[in-house]
Parts: sequence; C-alpha cells; structure tokens
Amino acid sequence: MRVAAGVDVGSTQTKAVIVGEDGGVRMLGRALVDTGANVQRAAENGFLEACRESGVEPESVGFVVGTGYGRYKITFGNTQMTEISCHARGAHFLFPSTRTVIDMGGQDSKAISVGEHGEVLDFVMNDKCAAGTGRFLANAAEVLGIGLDEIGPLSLRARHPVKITTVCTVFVESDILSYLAQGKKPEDVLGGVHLAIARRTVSLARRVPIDPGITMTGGVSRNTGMVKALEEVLGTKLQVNSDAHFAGALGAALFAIEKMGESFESGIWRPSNATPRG
Amino acid sequence: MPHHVAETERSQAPAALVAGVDVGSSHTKAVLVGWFGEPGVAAGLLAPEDFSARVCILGRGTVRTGVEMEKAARTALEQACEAAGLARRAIDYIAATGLGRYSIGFRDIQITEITSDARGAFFLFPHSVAVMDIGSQSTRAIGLGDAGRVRQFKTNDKCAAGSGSFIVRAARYLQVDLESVGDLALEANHPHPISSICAVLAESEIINHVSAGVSVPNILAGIYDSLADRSALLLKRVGPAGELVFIGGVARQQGAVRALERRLKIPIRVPEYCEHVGALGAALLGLKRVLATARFAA
Amino acid sequence: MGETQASEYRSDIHRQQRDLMLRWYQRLEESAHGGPPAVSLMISGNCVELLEAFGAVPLYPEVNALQLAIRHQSLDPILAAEEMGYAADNCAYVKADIGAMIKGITPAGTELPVPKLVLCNFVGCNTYVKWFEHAAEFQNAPLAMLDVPFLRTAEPRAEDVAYIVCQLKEIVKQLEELTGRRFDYDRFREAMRCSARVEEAWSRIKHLARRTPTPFDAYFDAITLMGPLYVYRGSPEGVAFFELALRELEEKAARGEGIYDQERFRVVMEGPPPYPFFRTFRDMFAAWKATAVASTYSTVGGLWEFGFRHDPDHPFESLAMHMLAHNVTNRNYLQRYDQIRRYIEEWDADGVVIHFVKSCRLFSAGQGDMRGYFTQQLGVPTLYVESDLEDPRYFSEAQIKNRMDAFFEALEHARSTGTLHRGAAAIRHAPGGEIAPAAADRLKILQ
Amino acid sequence: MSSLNETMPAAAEALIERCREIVDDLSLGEVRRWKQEHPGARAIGYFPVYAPVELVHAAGMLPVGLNGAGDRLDLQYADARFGSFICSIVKTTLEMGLTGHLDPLDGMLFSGICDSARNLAFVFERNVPAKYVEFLHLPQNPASAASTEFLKGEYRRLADALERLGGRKIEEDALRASIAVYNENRRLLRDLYGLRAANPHQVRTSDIYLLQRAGNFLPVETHNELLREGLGSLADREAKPRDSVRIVIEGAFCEQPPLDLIRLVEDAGCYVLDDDFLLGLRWFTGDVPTGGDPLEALASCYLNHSVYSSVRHDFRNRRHKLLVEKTRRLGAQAVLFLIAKFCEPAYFDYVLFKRELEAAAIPHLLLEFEEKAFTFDRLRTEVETFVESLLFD
Ligand SMILES: Nc1ncnc2c1ncn2[C@@H]1O[C@H](COP(=O)(O)OP(=O)(O)O)[C@@H](O)[C@H]1O
Ligand SMILES: Nc1ncnc2c1ncn2[C@@H]1O[C@H](COP(=O)(O)OP(=O)(O)O)[C@@H](O)[C@H]1O
Ligand code: SF4
Ligand code: SF4
Ligand code: SF4
Repeated sequence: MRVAAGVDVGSTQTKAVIVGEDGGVRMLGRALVDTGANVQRAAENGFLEACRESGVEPESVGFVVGTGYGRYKITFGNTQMTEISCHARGAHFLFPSTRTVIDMGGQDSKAISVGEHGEVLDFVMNDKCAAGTGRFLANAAEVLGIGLDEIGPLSLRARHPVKITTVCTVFVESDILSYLAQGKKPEDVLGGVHLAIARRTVSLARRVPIDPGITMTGGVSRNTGMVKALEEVLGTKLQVNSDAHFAGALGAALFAIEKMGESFESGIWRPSNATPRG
Repeated sequence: MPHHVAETERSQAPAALVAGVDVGSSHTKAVLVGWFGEPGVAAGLLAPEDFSARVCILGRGTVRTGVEMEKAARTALEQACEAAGLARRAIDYIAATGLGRYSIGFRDIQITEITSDARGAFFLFPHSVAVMDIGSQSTRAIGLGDAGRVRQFKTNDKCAAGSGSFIVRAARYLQVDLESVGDLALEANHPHPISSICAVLAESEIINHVSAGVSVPNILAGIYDSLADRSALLLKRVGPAGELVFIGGVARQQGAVRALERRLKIPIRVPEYCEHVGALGAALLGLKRVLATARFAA
Repeated sequence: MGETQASEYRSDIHRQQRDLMLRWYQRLEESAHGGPPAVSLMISGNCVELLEAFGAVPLYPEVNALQLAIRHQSLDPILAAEEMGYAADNCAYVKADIGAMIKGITPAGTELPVPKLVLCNFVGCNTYVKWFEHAAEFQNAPLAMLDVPFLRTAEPRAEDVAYIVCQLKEIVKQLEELTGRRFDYDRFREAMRCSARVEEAWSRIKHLARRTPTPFDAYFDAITLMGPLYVYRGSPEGVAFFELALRELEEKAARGEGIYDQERFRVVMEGPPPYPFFRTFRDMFAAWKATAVASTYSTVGGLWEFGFRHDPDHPFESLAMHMLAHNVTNRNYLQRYDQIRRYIEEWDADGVVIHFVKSCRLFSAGQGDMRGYFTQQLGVPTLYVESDLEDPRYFSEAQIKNRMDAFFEALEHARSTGTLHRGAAAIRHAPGGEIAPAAADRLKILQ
Repeated sequence: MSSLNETMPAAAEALIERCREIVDDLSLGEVRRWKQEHPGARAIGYFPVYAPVELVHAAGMLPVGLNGAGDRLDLQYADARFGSFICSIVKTTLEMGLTGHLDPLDGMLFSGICDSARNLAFVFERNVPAKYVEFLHLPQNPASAASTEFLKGEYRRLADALERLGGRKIEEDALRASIAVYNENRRLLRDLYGLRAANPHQVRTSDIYLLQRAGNFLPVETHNELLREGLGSLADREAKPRDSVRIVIEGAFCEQPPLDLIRLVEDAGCYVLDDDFLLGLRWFTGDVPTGGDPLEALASCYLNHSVYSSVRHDFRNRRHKLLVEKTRRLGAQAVLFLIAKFCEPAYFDYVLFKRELEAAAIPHLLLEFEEKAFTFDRLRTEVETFVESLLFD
C-alpha cells in the first residue's frame, strides 16, 4: 500500500491526515494538535500522531504535502499547496457531490466553487481582519465565559437574537457586555453573534456561484450553531461531518498520493533537530 | 503629580465636594475633588490658575467595569469616599463620563470622555497642547484649546488596532503579565516590526516571531512602535506638535511612553494616575457647574 | 514553486525610455525657469496634441505619483496629505501628488514648474476633477475644465463631439492669453500626424502579444512604454521611439522568443498595478511563467489596438472622438467587459486577473460584478486580488501570493484534466446562460 | 437618550407619522398604489442627487427618488458585486434591484455624480434586466458657450426615450405645467427650511426631514399638500429654547444619514439652521422660468441657478467660499460635516472646506456615517464633545 500524508498548519490548530492507496484511496488516520508557538514542532507532532493513529511508520510515508498558513515551515514536507486547493479536494473526497465549499477557520473564511473532479473553479476569501472568522466566535465564547464547543448549541436556543453591529472582534466584546447589561440572555446574544457572522460569510460567499452541494469545512464546521445559522441564511442544507475540520489536511494528503506517482520514494521522514516526543 | 494636587487631608472641610465617575469599557474609575475657595465665586470669573489652586483631589477608586455598570460606578465611588475619609452623602454633585455615562442613574450630569480628558489633563499640565488617551479599546487624540477646551479630536472608530486590548492580548500570547510588559519592552535592542494591524490576527505573527527566535522584549517593542505609529497619525490630525499628556491605562506602560517619545520627538507627560484623568476632568467640570448654580451660592 | 525570475526585456528601448523621461523632467525644470510653458493634464484620454501646438510641456501629476510609488517614496507624501484632511479612503494618487507638492518632493529630484494652466480634461474619472481643483488651489494656478461627456450610448453622439470641440476652442483662446503664444495650427496637424504614427506602432506592438509565446508582456512591459506614449505621442521623438520599439519586438518575435523559456499561462490583466510592489507582483506571475497578453490599464491614455487613429484632417473632431470613445476610462463599464472579452478571444488567453485597487473607484467599483460576468456567465477562470496602486499599506504579500498560487494551481489542475481552454474556446457559456445569477434567485418581495 | 420636553400638536404628529410610514416602506407601497390608480402608467426611479423630474412628470410618469434602504435591508447580493470601499447607497440600490424591491419601477435614471454611482448604472443595467436604464451626462463645465445647447440635447434624448417608453408625446405645455408644480414644491421646501432656520427650537430637523423625504414616493401634487399642511402645523410645537449650538450640516447630499443620527445630533444640543439632506429636491435656488422654451429653461437653470454641491462642478463659484458665506449669513456658530463612509466627493471637498473654515475661524466637526448603521455610541460621544467644547466654559 502506498501511503501519503497531508499536514495543514493552521493559525490555531494543526491538522494531519494519512491516506493509503491500494485499489482505492482511503483515510487511515488523522490528528489535531494546537499550533502554539512552535509551528514546525506542531507540524511534526501532528504528523507523528496521525502516523501512530493510522498504524504506519513515519518512514513509510511516501510523500507529504503541507498546506495552511504555516506550510512553508514544514521541513519534512515534499511540497506545499494552498489551502484553497486542498479544501476543495478534501471536501470533494468527503462529499463527492460538493460544488461549493464554505471553509471557516480561525483567521479567515473562504468560499470555493468546485468542479466535478474537485478542481477549483473560483474562490474568494476574507483575511485582512478577524471580523467574521472563528476567532470572532472564540472571542465571544471567552467574553461570555462559555466553552467553545458550547456556544453553538447554546445559540440554537436563542428566541430573540440581538442585532450585532460591530464587525470588529475586539469591539464586539463591549457590545456583548452591554447587551448582557441590558438583561439580554446569553443565548440571544450568541444567536445574534452567529447570525451576524453567517450573514457576513454568505455575503462573501455569494461572490462565487453558490451551487447546490454545499460542503462546510474548517474548525467552525464543528460549531452546530454556525452550521444552522448558515443554513438559515442560505435557505438550504449544508453537508458537514466530523472529518470536515480535516478537509484541508485530507486534500493535501490526496494531492500527495497523486504527486507521489510512479516515483515512489520512501523514507522521506527527517525529524528536525529536536526529536519530537510522542 | 504637580503641586496643587496634594492628597493630604485639609484641616477644613471642602466648601463643595464633587465626584467624577468614568465608566470605561474595562475599568471604572472615580475621583473626588473638593473646593476650598469661597462659596459664591463664579468659577467662570476666576483665571484658570486661580481655579486650580483652590481645588484638591481627595480620593480615587478603580474597579473592573463588568456587566453591571451602575454597580461598578457605585463601588468605585465608595472606594474614593473611603480614601478621602468622607461619607458618600457629603457629595454635592456627580459627573459621569466614559462609555457607560448614561448607565449611571445617580449622575447629575454626563460629559463625554473626550471633554473630560481634556479638562483633567489641562488641570494637571496647563502647558500641554494635546492629550493622547489609549484605553482598552479606544485611542483618542485631543488638541487642547484655551482653559482646557477641546479644540479638535480624533478617535479610532471602526477598528481596535493599536489600543490597550492589543497589548493585553500580546501579553497573553507571550505569557508575560500585564504589569511587566511595559518595562520588558525597554530591554529591546532590535525591535521587530509587526505588520498586521489587527489586534486579533497579530497573534499568529507574534507567534511566528517567537518561533523564529525573536526575543520577547524585541517583539513587545515592535508592537509599541506600531501602536505609536497609529497614535502619531491621529495626533498629527489634531494640530501642531507640542507638549503632550499621555493618559489611559496604556500610559502606565513605559514601553508605550518611550515608543511615543521616539516617534514624536516631543516632551511627553504622564500623570501618576494616568487612568484617572477622565474622571478627574469630569469632576472638575461638575465642580464648575456647582459653583455656577444657585444651590451652592445660597 | 520554482522561483523563476521574470526575464524582463532589456534593450535599447529601455535606455531610450529612461532618457526620454529624464529629458521630460529636464524640460519641466526649464519651464520652471522661464522655458516653455507647462500645462497640467490628465493621462486619461489626454489631448497632448493641443499642447504641442503651443510648444507647451505636459505636466502629468499621475506620472509623478507613479514615479514616487515605484521608487518607494509615496508613503510620506500620502501621510502629509492625510494630515491636511484627506481621508484614508481618498485616491492615494491624489494624496501622493498633493502631499509631494506641499512637501516639495519631486520624483526625479528636479524642480517642477507651476503650470500656466491646470487643464482638467475630465475624461471619465470624477476624482480627476477634485484632484485638479485642489492642485490649482494649492499652486495658485488658473484652472479650466474640459468636460467630456461619458460614453453612455453605444456610439458617441454628434452633440457630444460639438460640445467638446467648442470647449477645445475656448481652451485654445485661454491658452493663447495665458502663454502669450499663438496657437500654431500647422504644428497641431503635424502633432496629429505624429500621434497617428505612434498609435500605429503601439497598436502593432500590442498585436504582437497575440502570438504564442508573446514577445512582450502587455501589462508589465507595457508600463515602460506608457510614459513616452503620453509625453511624446505628438512629437517626432515619440515616432522614432515607438518605431524602434516595434522593430525590436518584431525581431524578437521572429526569433520565437518569449518572456520565459516556456510560456505556461496567458492572462488578461484588469486594473492598475501595485506600483509600490511592482517587482514583487511581477515575480508572482513569473513564478508560474504567466504572461499578460493584454491589459485594460494600458488603454487608459488611449485604446488603439481596435483601430482608432488621430486624424490630421479633422484635428479637433478627432481629439474629441479620442477623448469620448477611445480610451478605457471614458467607456462605460459594460464596454470594458466587452474589451476584456475580445482580448480573451483574440489574444488567446487562459484567464483574467482582476487587480482591485482601493484608491481607484473608476476601475474597481463593480469589479465584483465583472468577476461574476467572467466566471459565472462566460466560464472563464478569473482571479481577484486586492491592494493599491500607490499606498504601500494596502499590499499584503502573503495574501496575494496565496491567492495567486491557488489560482494557478487550479489552472494547472484544469489543464491536467483537459478542462482548461484558451482563447475563444475559453468562453463557454454557462449552462442556461443566466444573465445575473443573483437575479435568478431573487427573494420574494414582502408585500 | 433624554428626549426633549415638548409636545407636538396632534395634527403635526399624525402628519409626521404618515411620512414616516411612507419613507420606511421598502416595497414602495405608495408607488404601487399610484400605478394601480393609473393603469398603464410608468414609474421611473432616480438615483440621487439631481434628476430632471419635470420631464418624467410631463411624460405622465411618476418620478421616484431613491435614497437607499437604511438598515432595513440586509446586503446579501450587492456586496459581492461592489465589495469594499464603496459607499452603502450604491450597494443598497443594487440590492433593492436584485431582490425585487424596485419591481414597481419601469426605469432608472442615473448621472455621473461620482465614479461609484456611474459604474453602478451599468452594473445595474446588467443585473436588473428588463428595466429601462438611462445615464445622463450633466455638464460639468457650465462656463462653456456650448453647455446649454449640450444639456438641452441631453434632455431631448431623455424626452425621446420617455416618449417611446410611455407611448405618448411630451407636449411643451405639459412640461411648462410640470415645471410650475415643481417650482411650487421647491418654494414650499424653501419655506419649510426658512421656518426651521427662524425657529430651530420648535421645528425639529428630523420632522422636516421626513416631510421632505416622503416626497420621493408621492406625486408632487400630493407632496405639495403635505408640505402646506406641515408649514401650518409644525411651528406650533411647544418647546423651550435650550442651550444649543447653531450649526449648518454639510456633506450628506447623496447617501442619507439614518434618522436616528439626525435626532441624535439635535438631542446632543445642536440647532440645525441648514443642511444638504435630500439636496436633489431643492436643487434650484429660484424658480425655473415657465415661459419660453422649457428645455432651455431647465438646462439654463441647471447650469446657472443650482445649489452648490460636491458632485456638481462650477469653477466660477467655489463651494468652499459658498459654505463660509452661508454659515455667516445664517448666523451659525459651527459646521457639522456628516459624510457617508467612502463618499469620495465629500471626502475631497472636506479638505478645502476645512481650510476655508479654519481661515474664517468657524469651528467644525467631521463625522462619518453609514446609512445602515443603527447604533451610534461613538458618534454620540463625538457630537456631545463638540457641543461641550462650544458651550462649556
Ligand atoms: N470543538 C469546537 N467547537 C466549535 N468550534 C470549534 C471547535 N474547535 C475549533 N473550533 C473553531 O474553529 C476555529 C479554528 O478553525 P481551524 O480551521 O482549525 O482554523 P486554522 O486552520 O486557522 O487554525 C476556532 O477559532 C473555533 O472557532
Ligand atoms: N496593571 C496594568 N499595567 C499595565 N497596563 C495596564 C494595567 N492594567 C490595564 N492596563 C492597560 O490599560 C488598558 C485599559 O485602559 P483604561 O484606560 O482603563 O481603558 P478603558 O477606559 O477603556 O477601560 C488595558 O487594555 C491595558 O492595556
Ligand atoms: S476591526 Fe477589529 S478584527 Fe478587524 S482588523 Fe481591526 S482589530 Fe482586527
Ligand atoms: S481614481 Fe483612479 S483614475 Fe481617478 S485619479 Fe485615482 S487612480 Fe486615477
Ligand atoms: S454617497 Fe457619495 S460616493 Fe456614494 S454614490 Fe453618492 S456621491 Fe457617490
């Protein structure tokens, strides 16, 4: 079996996926680690953990494609590709009917229009300002003193979502506080926050054709409240599953298998000076 | 602090006692001032120096603002009273300022933080021409007119880049406590610039710097430089350069003060209680009102 | 990605271009000391031939702004202008020029004259009008308006031409008074004759880019030729220069030489370049061996590759026609779509790159729709990147590179699956041929 | 916010309430109703600032002034077409078109007030097909001997198109009558402004604003009645004069500030003596002659008797001088610039205005707004500070 890996070094979290090919391609394992201060280390740790989970030796991985904002920091990778190509590819693998990808990560949101073979037809992204990104949500969670994985479900309980005006991730703190001061319920505040971001994201996404077969990827896909809010604004269902957070890394791994081609080259694994611990 | 701000007790009781309460987005500050002049003197008739000479700061208080602004204001005020050794009911007049000024039900008047900053800064440093106030989310540059009037001002409105919460976040990513960031930056030998203007997105850049082996002081100094650049832009728009009063929570950080000095090349004054200047200014304006009303003259 | 450096074409043209532009700055300096009169003019659809008839030197503030940016000197003047009250969102070309004027900065270090007349040839850009109004105000120079009706109908109308011709003649009178020189009609016609020759050469150069590989990058290389095009178009120097350029490039084409050893992608460029990061931007294309075969930006001064030439027999009318209809800034937005579409078809392009510049609403207001037209209606791969043409603060290298890489990765992928089409074949109508997708899923209106 | 202690006569209150409903109705209910009452008749929308409404009226059509959608419409489609750094009104107008809100309109008139609005005209044409879209070039060189002739030609071109669209000829007499009824409208509006300038403590700017803006959607004859009614009842408000700063508002000639912002300015202690809201309705400084060639009259008035504006250029009369003159004439203490975010013409003019005001020692404050904003904490702080700096000693 030929084995390849994809490592997606994100601003907050690093994702790694191992795929194997014999006959068909399948996902063997995946790992998620915090990116933290040492990007290189995070990439290595993610990779090794994914190997362990897949039960493959790091040395037997034939090709590694790095993606994500820290992709150029991956010393053991064979090549890099943009997260746009990778998310499209990964989403297409997870849901072959995918024609549109909405990816919401920690620092940016993007929408990708995808062809039949998972090729990128068009894309847009927003990344100059943290407004409307996963960080916005993480910040809101922090201000409310609620866990990141609880804000989504809580927001679903909103009956009268508040109107959030500010787009600034910092200013939204005082908006939230002043709503709480007015006696608004946390779920209504969260409902407003989720709706505001959903609107922003959809209005961005409309720059590419939003064709049916919309798959959501990236860390925010784990937030059920956000998925729901997006569905509401779009007026249609989204395809999402527990692997969607890994779509970028998965896509990178799929490219890796492809690039490996005939020139199968084993033993590319060269740890950086510090031996990563398990 | 300058001469007339003796916080020692006076033997006599003040002829008027006025409080200023500044409800900011992160902290609520209160200041109590007393009037030791003759009752019945219309403040408007006094020269600014004579007015200042008869005023004394009696007490201060600070609490986190949190969700209940009115409660925070009350607590800060109580702290100030306690510090002054005076009873709350002795207060003649309460001026509210800051973002939460309208939430204070017990206020007698509300004044904007910009007007208050200007008055407070002028009281402390009558020769300054401008005020820079960097709070947790806001950055304000104020050009001073005569008697501490606001001549011109500029604030950041849409984006929190370059404000105090930027520093708070940076401190958190760098795992340094907020009290020491300012001094730590002074140890920099080669400040490393930050290109992202976003207080939030700068995080990954800071992290990159760390992993590239840049020292914490150099990163901090780079952040202060970018903060100073943004402040300088605002300042230039409010008028000609001259002595500057730097206030707000960020003025407590030496690194910020030095960066501004480097950038602007003008003398910078930082009052000892830099985050209380707004509350002080509100109290002073409140006092003028009191002196002008019949209630007091009678 | 392999780091291929752009093999910029360096030759006689470049030396001469430098000399010509330097001479221009020298003439402006002479003008400041009692030499020939200088008249401020805007590049868009300019009427430089009129100035030739007075022996006057054109003073193009845009060229100054461009030079400041490309030499990394634009930020200081921009900041100076913002201190004067200009907004962060005002066109940075204007800010750089006015700021430099106030601070006494000039791009070549030579002195610039106070123009005898600030002639606002309002050809499309509303911002120009403000720019010239301010320039006149701050230099204390006389100001005149040359109002060119916007091309709002398929063809210019006789009324439009008559209105412009009348104004041109009024300006001639005004210039006679201000410069104390007589309008030299023969010289005017001679200038028209020169222009027509320059335009012919320039147009042929552009048509060379239809070949594969193209010997000439119609965006990055075109900019080198655009300075002389505006300053010297109506003069014998201009003719000599452009005819030389044509010869050189024709020879290069005959040898089958391209920009890179192997040309991989051919794109049409829309929008002005990011001058403060000109090199960096070019290298991003070079990394993918992508060349621009056509660009709308190079038609700001005039659009000649579709056939228009100045006509010495009808000088005033042909000036009017040029300003009205044969430059990109005065043509309406949908006409720009058609222009790009023709480039794709006739210049054999793989896709379109739209460079949104924050400063310039003339170019950028509506580029989202333009992108929608090409990707959704025509099915042509289109990349959209944002920065600025003058203000270095709006260029984010990592972000632009990321988008660029993703775009070319997609083109490469499409090529490998046989779905990348070039030229006319690239324009495949989207299934259903819906005009505006947004209009398709219109919301139900609440009564 | 402390609301003013005052009472308004019931008639005036009902009138303002009615105007408010008309203005807030994004589905253009008044226009639909008019079309039901006039089967087969057309309605033509126009983008601010100025449009030759007399021609539309004389063609038997209803001119409808568009002033965006405020915060009542969520931008879902237009953002994708216009993106960042473009003012709101351009986007809301397109959004209204894309979402069917402009369906009652049969056509749209644009002119080249700025680069964004000009490009909008053509993007609109592509995205909202099946509507007649016209772009007018209003001359920017009124000093030329040829401009009147040119503008007449431009109006003739519009008239021809309207005649084709409506299937009937625009008679000269009909046009003269239309000019007369719009003269009346402008006269009433001038009276309304005069009434407020004389009694700023009684006549609220937000009220006359609504009264004025309702005219966008009503037949001018109906609007004239409303104006007369308003002139009769508005000044009867009981209100004590307050400590206030007398100001002139400049810069909101195209995109309109939210009503709450106008209120906020007043509540913060400003008496507004003049403003440039809805400027297109008050475009001419005097009556357009109703004798002679009506097209000539309209063209010549546009060129020689228009209000000054950031989007009309007349190098013979410089706006910054005119603003100072106006401020002095009205006895205002200060100028408040209310500028729509990303409105480049207004941004540019501010530079020269500022210089001139500073030379004349007239204080000013610059505020930026977006029509879609609905919380104003920061703006309130700025206006209050400004007022405090002028009032407190
Ligand atoms: N368990 C979770 N529940 C809800 N949201 C989550 C969870 N984990 C991560 N997220 C969201 O995902 C974001 C990170 O997404 P990711 O795609 O990993 O971004 P990046 O690639 O930039 O690191 C976080 O900011 C957060 O909003
Ligand atoms: N102990 C401290 N040492 C240094 N800086 C501090 C300290 N406490 C607060 N700050 C800085 O001051 C800012 C808050 O300033 P402040 O003027 O109180 O803001 P606001 O009025 O908006 O609440 C914080 O964001 C932080 O950067
Ligand atoms: S507005 Fe807020 S989130 Fe956006 S760049 Fe500024 S600080 Fe960051
Ligand atoms: S807006 Fe565009 S065309 Fe107009 S002056 Fe600026 S850069 Fe030039
Ligand atoms: S608000 Fe300003 S920028 Fe926007 S359309 Fe109107 S004039 Fe143009």
